[in-house]
Amino acid sequence: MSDESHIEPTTMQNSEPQSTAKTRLIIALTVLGIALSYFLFTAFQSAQVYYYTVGEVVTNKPHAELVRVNGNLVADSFTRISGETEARFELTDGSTKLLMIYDGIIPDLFFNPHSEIVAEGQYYEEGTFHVDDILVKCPSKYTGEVTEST
Amino acid sequence: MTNQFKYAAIECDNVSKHYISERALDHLDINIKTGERLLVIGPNGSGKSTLINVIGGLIRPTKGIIRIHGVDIHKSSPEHRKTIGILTHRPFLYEDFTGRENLTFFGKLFNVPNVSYRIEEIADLFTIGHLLDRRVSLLSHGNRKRLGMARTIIHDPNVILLDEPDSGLDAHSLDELGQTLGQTLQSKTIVLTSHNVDWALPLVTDVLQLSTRQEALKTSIREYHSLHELRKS
Amino acid sequence: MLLQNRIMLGLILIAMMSALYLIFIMVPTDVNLGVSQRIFYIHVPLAVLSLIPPIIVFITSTLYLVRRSPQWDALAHSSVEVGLLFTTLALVTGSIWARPTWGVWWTWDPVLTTFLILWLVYLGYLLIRSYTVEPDKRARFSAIVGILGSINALAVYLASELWRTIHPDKVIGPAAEENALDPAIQLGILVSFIAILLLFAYTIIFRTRLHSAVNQIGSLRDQIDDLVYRISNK
Amino acid sequence: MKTYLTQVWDISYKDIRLEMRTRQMAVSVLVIVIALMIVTNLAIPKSVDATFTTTATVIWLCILIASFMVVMRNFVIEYDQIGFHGLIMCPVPRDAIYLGKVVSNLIFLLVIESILFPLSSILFDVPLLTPTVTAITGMATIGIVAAGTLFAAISVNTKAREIMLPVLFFPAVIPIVLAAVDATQNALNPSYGAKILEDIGVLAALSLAIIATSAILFNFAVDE
Repeated sequence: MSDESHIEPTTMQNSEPQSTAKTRLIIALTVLGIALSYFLFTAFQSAQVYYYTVGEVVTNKPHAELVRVNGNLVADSFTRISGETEARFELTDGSTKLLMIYDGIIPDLFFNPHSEIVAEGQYYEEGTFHVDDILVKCPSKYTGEVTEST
Repeated sequence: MTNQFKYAAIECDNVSKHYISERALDHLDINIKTGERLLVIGPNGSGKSTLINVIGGLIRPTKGIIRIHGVDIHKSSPEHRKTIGILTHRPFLYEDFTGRENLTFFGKLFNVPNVSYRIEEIADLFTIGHLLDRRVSLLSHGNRKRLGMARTIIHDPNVILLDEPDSGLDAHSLDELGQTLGQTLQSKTIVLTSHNVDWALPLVTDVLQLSTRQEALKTSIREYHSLHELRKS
Repeated sequence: MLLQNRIMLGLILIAMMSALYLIFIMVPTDVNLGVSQRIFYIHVPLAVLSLIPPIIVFITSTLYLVRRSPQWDALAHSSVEVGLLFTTLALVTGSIWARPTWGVWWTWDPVLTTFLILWLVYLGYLLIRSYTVEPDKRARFSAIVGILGSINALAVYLASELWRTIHPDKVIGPAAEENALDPAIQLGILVSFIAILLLFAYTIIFRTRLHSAVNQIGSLRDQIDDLVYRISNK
Repeated sequence: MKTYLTQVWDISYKDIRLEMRTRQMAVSVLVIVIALMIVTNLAIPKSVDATFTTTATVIWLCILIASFMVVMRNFVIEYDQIGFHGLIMCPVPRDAIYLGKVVSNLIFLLVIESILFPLSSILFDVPLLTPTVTAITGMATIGIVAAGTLFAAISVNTKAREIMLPVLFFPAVIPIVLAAVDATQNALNPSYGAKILEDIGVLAALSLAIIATSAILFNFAVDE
């Protein structure tokens, strides 16, 4: 039978257990702090690379993966055989050049000397880059056009 | 002395609970002393179940404070819940577990020493020993209720809150439950709701009458009887 | 209050008009990007201001969970609504601008991706509000969603600051090169930023007042109920 | 501290026992995941170049769907049988309830993954059972489950639980799933080398951050 005469003393003033709840909160916040700072630390160090430079692609030769490469168009390197859609051009990061092969629509700003071009595609062993998509990075200097300015 | 005797067992301080379209409790002030057994009666919608849930700390009141042994139930540590046993409309049992598994689980969470012995003891009390190894989903409503009662007092709480423990029980089990409540749990503080006033009245020391307008009247059992006779005559 | 509203609206109108004048008439066409660059005056303020609601939501949601006072919930709610509006507009104007400049409508650049995630989080926040009935529960749940969502917004900031992206280097702010902007362009962006900032502040204040008013109506109705109750009980 | 951990384990152990009793979740998740594998395998064109990417993407898509089902199921059982109040009445801190649920969800997912990975190794013909891939999977799964458990606790208590959970859960785990896909792909690529440890570190940091934040917020999610 249940021991009905036994009454546990109820000394449940919240001082002691409340402090363990506080301890757990502090532990959780500490873990959060450490995790976030580690995350920030690595983010500063490397983190995700949205695109490579031309030099990086040529030296690393990323095989069998879709990469983005960033560079400027080499002046007068753009060629397209008339009647065909396939275009060839070169991108440069200032020192290295890379031959790109692309079959598709060229955006308006592609030939602007200030534009940086981002090409998405695959690098092939023989030193060419087969482009699937072209993005033009907008210039970071905004200046008025002399001829049209009022 | 411990808090238990220094403070009222249960203290509702200006407690209101409003749902969106209705108000279940309104400015309720009650004090329940240790060892008092209170029957809460009233028509449907007078807030009986809400009162049980609010005192048990399962529902936060819209306004007011509930103290159990002097400690605000919503600011106390989880440990404080060991003093409370609550049975609501739902028995709080896992359907795919057997009775024994359910009791073992809750016994462990309530940190009951020697759980398996305690289960046998409590199964005797409610004569559910033969049901312990059946899945809850296969039990009848009345047997679930008995198992729920066993779960409610497995940790030997000092404050026991029962929402219609008698619903769905046959005459025999009613008798048994009455005996358990009246004798075994004599020294406990009990709040109990019931539609079956004739069954419940002999078990309690006080009566709280709630109306659909959320008026509350707390009387001792003797006062209740004299009021009742007055109304009859 | 009405007068304040009118003054505020008048100011916004003046700022908007001058911004439009500057954008379409005063400011020179950009030498590289052409006419399409003019959307920059709208896009950049919108995108920059989209980053403010997460900060407000984080602070107010935390305050709500600690204090449980409905004003914080109202402020968090309106920040999310305005945030959703601004993020949507930033994404749309950005997409319109991206087509002529980058050559695509959309690219999976970290900034764009995280803005899109932020947009989804805002929608989730508003959905959980509409699917939770009890006011107290609704406020708690949305505060939780708001706090986690604004941590996501931190990722937006990290992405644009730390990861290499297709977005241009900053042209205004501490990291800007000197003389990166033509003076007329500078004036254009400044006025347009002020106009959109005023609009931003106004909408947040307006929505917060509205939500608080709804809360007040609720508690007034409660009090009336109380009175009716007492009278009918007598 | 010891009691706290015991309480956490008691709750997880109960979930595991319940699942072993019915095996409803295991069966339904496996059926869906295998169907997903078949569809993706047949639908995505076989190309030697992109095998690693495809495999990593498909695997994490499966894990994401599986974790969604697991966290939802685990809370729906709790809610329908015991009610939202059932565990609140016990003398257990709320974050112990949260961690208990996280542990049981994690164990369910690890079991599912231990079937999924050998299976995909065969179907995709990619060696997936390496220590690095295992570490990546473990780390990312913790974060996904931690976020899912919190959101499931919220969604289950709203009017439209089955649409609320995906709306909250999927956007919240996009960063960690993306990081996991990336890391898995890198781990499969032999030329990537020791840099993979950094990827695992980032995943671990993300998961820890999610679990710590969610444990704090869960106290408010069930505060009735």
